[in-house]
Amino acid sequence: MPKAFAASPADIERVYRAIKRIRRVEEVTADIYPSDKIKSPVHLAIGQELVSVAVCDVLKPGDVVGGSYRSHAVFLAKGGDLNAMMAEMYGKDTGCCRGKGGSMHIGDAAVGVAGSSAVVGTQIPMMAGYALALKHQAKGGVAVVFFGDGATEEGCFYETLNFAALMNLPLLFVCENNGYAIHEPIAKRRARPDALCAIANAMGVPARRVADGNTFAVRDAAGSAIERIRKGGGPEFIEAQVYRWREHVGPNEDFDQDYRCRSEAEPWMANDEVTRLAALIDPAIRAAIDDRIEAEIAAAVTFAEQSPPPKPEELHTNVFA
Amino acid sequence: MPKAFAASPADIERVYRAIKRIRRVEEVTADIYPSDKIKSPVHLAIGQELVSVAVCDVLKPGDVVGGSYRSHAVFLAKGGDLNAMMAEMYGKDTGCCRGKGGSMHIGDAAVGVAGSSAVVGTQIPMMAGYALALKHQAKGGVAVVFFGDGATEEGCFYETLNFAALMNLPLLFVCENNGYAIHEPIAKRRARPDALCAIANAMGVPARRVADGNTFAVRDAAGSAIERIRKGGGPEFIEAQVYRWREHVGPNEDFDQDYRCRSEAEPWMANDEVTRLAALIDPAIRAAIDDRIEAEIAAAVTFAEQSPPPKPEELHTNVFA
Amino acid sequence: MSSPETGRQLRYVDALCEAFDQEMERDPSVFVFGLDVDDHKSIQGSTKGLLQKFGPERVFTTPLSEDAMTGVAIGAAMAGMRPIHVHIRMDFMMLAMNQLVNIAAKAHYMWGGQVKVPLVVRSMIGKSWGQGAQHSQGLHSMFMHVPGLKVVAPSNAHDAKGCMIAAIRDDNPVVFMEHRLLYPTQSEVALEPFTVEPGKARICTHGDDITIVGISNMAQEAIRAAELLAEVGVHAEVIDPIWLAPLDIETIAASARRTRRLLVIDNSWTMAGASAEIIAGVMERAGPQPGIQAERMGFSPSACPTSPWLEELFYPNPGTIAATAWTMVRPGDKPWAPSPERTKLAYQVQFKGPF
Amino acid sequence: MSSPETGRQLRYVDALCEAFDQEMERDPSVFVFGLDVDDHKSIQGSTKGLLQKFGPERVFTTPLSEDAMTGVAIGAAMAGMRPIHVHIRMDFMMLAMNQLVNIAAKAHYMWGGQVKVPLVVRSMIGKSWGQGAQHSQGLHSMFMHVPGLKVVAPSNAHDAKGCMIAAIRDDNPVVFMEHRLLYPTQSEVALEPFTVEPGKARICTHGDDITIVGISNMAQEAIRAAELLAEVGVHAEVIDPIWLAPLDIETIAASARRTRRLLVIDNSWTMAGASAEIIAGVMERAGPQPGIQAERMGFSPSACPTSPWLEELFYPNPGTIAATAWTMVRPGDKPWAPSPERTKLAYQVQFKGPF
Ligand SMILES: Cc1ncc(C[n+]2csc(CCOP(=O)(O)OP(=O)(O)O)c2C)c(N)n1
Ligand SMILES: Cc1ncc(C[n+]2csc(CCOP(=O)(O)OP(=O)(O)O)c2C)c(N)n1
Ligand SMILES: [Mg+2]
Ligand SMILES: [Mg+2]
Repeated sequence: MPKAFAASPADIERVYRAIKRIRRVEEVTADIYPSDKIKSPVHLAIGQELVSVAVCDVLKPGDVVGGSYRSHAVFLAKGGDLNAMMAEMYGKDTGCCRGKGGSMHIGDAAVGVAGSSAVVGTQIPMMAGYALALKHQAKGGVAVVFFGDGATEEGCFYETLNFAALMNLPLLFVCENNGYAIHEPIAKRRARPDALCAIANAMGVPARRVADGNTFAVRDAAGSAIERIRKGGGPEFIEAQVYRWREHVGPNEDFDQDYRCRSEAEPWMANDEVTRLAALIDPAIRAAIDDRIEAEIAAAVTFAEQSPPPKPEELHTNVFA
Repeated sequence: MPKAFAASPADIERVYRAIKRIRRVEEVTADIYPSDKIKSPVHLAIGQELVSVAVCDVLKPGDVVGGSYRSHAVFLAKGGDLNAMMAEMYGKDTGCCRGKGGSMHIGDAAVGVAGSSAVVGTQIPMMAGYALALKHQAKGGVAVVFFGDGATEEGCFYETLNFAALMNLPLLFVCENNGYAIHEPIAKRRARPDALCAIANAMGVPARRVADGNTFAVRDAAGSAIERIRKGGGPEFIEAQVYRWREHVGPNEDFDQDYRCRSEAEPWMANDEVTRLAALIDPAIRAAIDDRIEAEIAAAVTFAEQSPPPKPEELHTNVFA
Repeated sequence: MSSPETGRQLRYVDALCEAFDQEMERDPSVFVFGLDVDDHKSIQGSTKGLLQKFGPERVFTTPLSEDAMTGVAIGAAMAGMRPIHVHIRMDFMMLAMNQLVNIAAKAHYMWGGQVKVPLVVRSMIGKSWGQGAQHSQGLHSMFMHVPGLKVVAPSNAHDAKGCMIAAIRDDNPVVFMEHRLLYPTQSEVALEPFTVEPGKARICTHGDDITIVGISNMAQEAIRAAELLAEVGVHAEVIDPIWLAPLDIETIAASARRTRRLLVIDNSWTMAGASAEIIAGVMERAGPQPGIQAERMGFSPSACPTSPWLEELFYPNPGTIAATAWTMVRPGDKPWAPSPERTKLAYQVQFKGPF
Repeated sequence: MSSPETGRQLRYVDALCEAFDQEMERDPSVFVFGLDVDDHKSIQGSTKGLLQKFGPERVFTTPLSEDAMTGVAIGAAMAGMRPIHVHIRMDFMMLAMNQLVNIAAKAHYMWGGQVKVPLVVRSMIGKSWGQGAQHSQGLHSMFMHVPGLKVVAPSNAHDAKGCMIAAIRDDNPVVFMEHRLLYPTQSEVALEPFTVEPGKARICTHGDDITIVGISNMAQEAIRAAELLAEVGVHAEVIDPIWLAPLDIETIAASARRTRRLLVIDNSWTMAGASAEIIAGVMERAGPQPGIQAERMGFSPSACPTSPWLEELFYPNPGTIAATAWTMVRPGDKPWAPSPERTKLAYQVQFKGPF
């Protein structure tokens, strides 16, 4: 059982709202998907929402986050515009990338969501670049980079750890370790699957692992790390163990496939943070939160569906700034 | 003072001969250099010869070694043909690469010296590929990759550590840590300059550091590592601290330059293995060894000078196999 | 597909898989590795059954470490094995550039012929369904540029098998470019192992009015365009170069010298690309006479957008190819384009998940 | 060098350094980083004094991590800074391809214009003294191929300064290609900051017999060839494109239309390279008439050998350029080449350590 963290009812409600909202966006996306209205590969965050929410909950508006193709949760948790995200998946002109990026490349610069990238690991040094700029600006801003366990196998991950430590960058590394890269379990990819923190430490980046999927445990770890980073303490690393409930890409479950079985997922589903946090909130308040979420999502879907497609000449804009 | 290792007189003579021979090849190369007969950048191994010699002393003919642009020592220690190396530096047709590679790209496949590479770090995964092939062949062959401290900053280094450990490859990583990449000291490049072994260990590759520049200490470490590797124990890592006596590239000393001072070199020069080992050998025997070395080198220089240049049509051969 | 056939129809993806199977059977030094080659999706089926048949020593996934894995492949090749290294998207090969350009391409030469690098690097070009900027690139021209690399881009199942077998048997590094949309397409493929060797282009349709060269999937689009053109009396000679390096420029030049019109359709951008090479190569050979008119089509000069409305405009298609050819052949006439309905019929089935 | 000048002569390397100095002074968001930019050799002197003047926050070396450092540069650029990332050899940029091709080139587009990447990536082409296969490549065509990147290759001190200032002020990623042998060459360079903007080629010598385009250092070699040709009555129009992307193909096409002969000399291989682009671009624009004869010269299609006897043959030089041009202009006459002694006088001083 997760240990209890000091969290006020307001904290719990806020965090619940954020997680539930992402969960529902993902579920609605999955529901719409068979209609072929969303013409974009989708890598859903269902089961993993808690990490983005926990980390973004301790960030300030001037902080910047960046992630992978699996960034719906990061985008929404940091305050990215839901309408714009939904429209982006629909390929509409009102999308956050004007229909040029799709689900894998969402970003919302206005609220500090750097564009996400579909080449694994690429966002890691990129966010170190943001951190370098924030350091130069010297206003206490922090950059946070989210990535999967698979991304830690790319050379740029280690290179960035070293550089961030060397330059004392205000950068928080957040590894969402769901144990898989597509269908390959980490044990087939890493000699020491449990050594991510040891590696980060050896590289000079203090590391901490949160294994139990508890939102407030992640939030605690992130909160203290961010505090130290903001004070100039240099980069830190958090490994958060999570589980991906749906297939790697696409709307469905895939426990009938050959590579993992439902029993592996069940403990995670049983400890689902949406359910757990919901139970901690007064039912009436919770219902109000839920209703607002549903209304907001329904409006976003309507917005996306009714938005115009990009004009043909948009093909040629934004090639050069 | 280096601790004493069990080494027979024969061991000492053999090792002395190998180190002294490389030292003299390098010194002669440096002497010839101002004549412009050697038309190739040279990265001399003076001061670092002991590592190649110590490691190659415990290898078998079927083992394969590979290194960087600074590979004269590795080449010679593994049994590469001196005439062919000298001719290669002269750009002659009789060179080990037929004049197409120069000092930075020497190799002698016949004796297990894989071609060396001038793009830092590239040889590391390449030698893991050799190790993979040796593993498939299952004849107990081992691959050894030599590289500098700078090379450990390239992503491929970490990627290869993980892969080698994951696949249990018969691969020995040998880092010749001379504290510099060109003129940049390691402290400007690494958050934790002393953590190379910790990193390798965290990646799943058992690591050991030899800090005192003692040939037999390195030989001991390599010997036991190679023995374990040959038995299927998987990759290991040795960090050998050394010092580069000459400039990064070229024949001269460079203590008058802006980046390091002679006092840093002096302890290393005082503990020079050529001098130390020489003192352990009967003077008459030593003189005979030295004479043979001089004769061999003189013959190699003559060979290089008298060899014909490549024919013009050689420009177009070997583009495709 | 002009070749001695058995009548057996096979899909492109199965033809690839058959090539691996037969070559691995023949030569124990051949192995297949790369991200996800051994999972249940088996690279869209192209490596299906290989793990079961040849075991995890010869069919294995890797960490996400394209740079080092390329080096591993090169080293293993130098040591006498014949690796097939797989990337599910060509875009990811950008991580392998250092090893491919600086080592694989140069090893045989710079080490004076001491070593060979019999390596196949497979990759797929993605298209449609919002694959977007980073999952859709055809980057073959970068590899064509570098001496020491061979590059091949088969456009049909027959060539997929024959080129793959040739690539595996080749003693040089071969960049093997597949196209996701070609995977389900069928053609006649002999059961016995056969090779489609480097350096010979294929004339797919004969015609005197214009020479159209199509690269990779664009060979298929060009054939469809030729059908549309034939309906209005324009006869196009469609040439599929198959191998891009070495490139059979003579066959193309001979055709263009005759038709005096050369339209090259690439599955990539035109700028400093394969289509530029083909036009330059033809012009150098043809000389100033007979006066050949040359044009290129390819990706729009932008990143690939995900929105289907824009993506549609990003690629040449049978309709736009036919319209361009028409104007080249009948410059005096008013422009023509096949009707949208007719064009649609000529279209390729578009890909839509699983991604 | 045609430009409003002060008469002040400056070396290429100093012109670059002056550009950094002036731009860093002007704009505090500009910084210079990359391996060895801050050591006493200061990238052959091109970053000399910057550390002392602007401090280690804005002038710093890095770990040997080209891939991540490129990502860092991109991220910093998106965040509003103007990084200048330095590679001492263009060959090492192969490690940066993933970030440059998949992120830098596409960021502005794929994120819908939300971000800009005002980044300069400097690199040097090495030549002579056995630099060999891995220290001599000109890989500009790979970058030209990718929309979203700008590419520039100044051939003289004036353009080095003007292009560098333009590159630094550009809101897009610019691949800035220098040539080691150009570093000591002098030309008139104004003291005040000025720009040599993208998209305008320079006509270096006027002539009616043949158009010779020279890229990077080959612009200089072409000018020397033109001098040799003038001595035998052949008048070449030498054009330096300066910027390769965007490329001022119109200026080249106009010249070639007039001279009806186009010889393009690249500082790289010809296959699918910049020289192919220039010929294809001219042919597309010129149409089948007036019938232009086109040829390319560049690196021999091999890796660069280190042996001086072979290296000499690897590169085009004023002698071989002049001889080729002669045959194009006087196809009926017997071949001519400048005497070896005369050619030698026209040669560039070759580089010889320090490496
Ligand atoms: C450089 C690169 N290699 C391969 C891929 C194909 N690919 C897409 S997602 C993925 C798995 C990544 O796993 P992880 O980082 O753990 O993220 P997760 O999907 O589990 O969130 C792979 C291999 C890619 N997009 N980029
Ligand atoms: C990928 C790459 N980046 C940069 C360089 C330039 N360079 C040549 S040698 C060197 C230093 C390497 O240092 P180290 O690995 O410690 O080897 P050492 O020279 O000390 O033996 C550098 C940066 C290169 N050759 N390759
Ligand atoms: Mg994962
Ligand atoms: Mg070193």
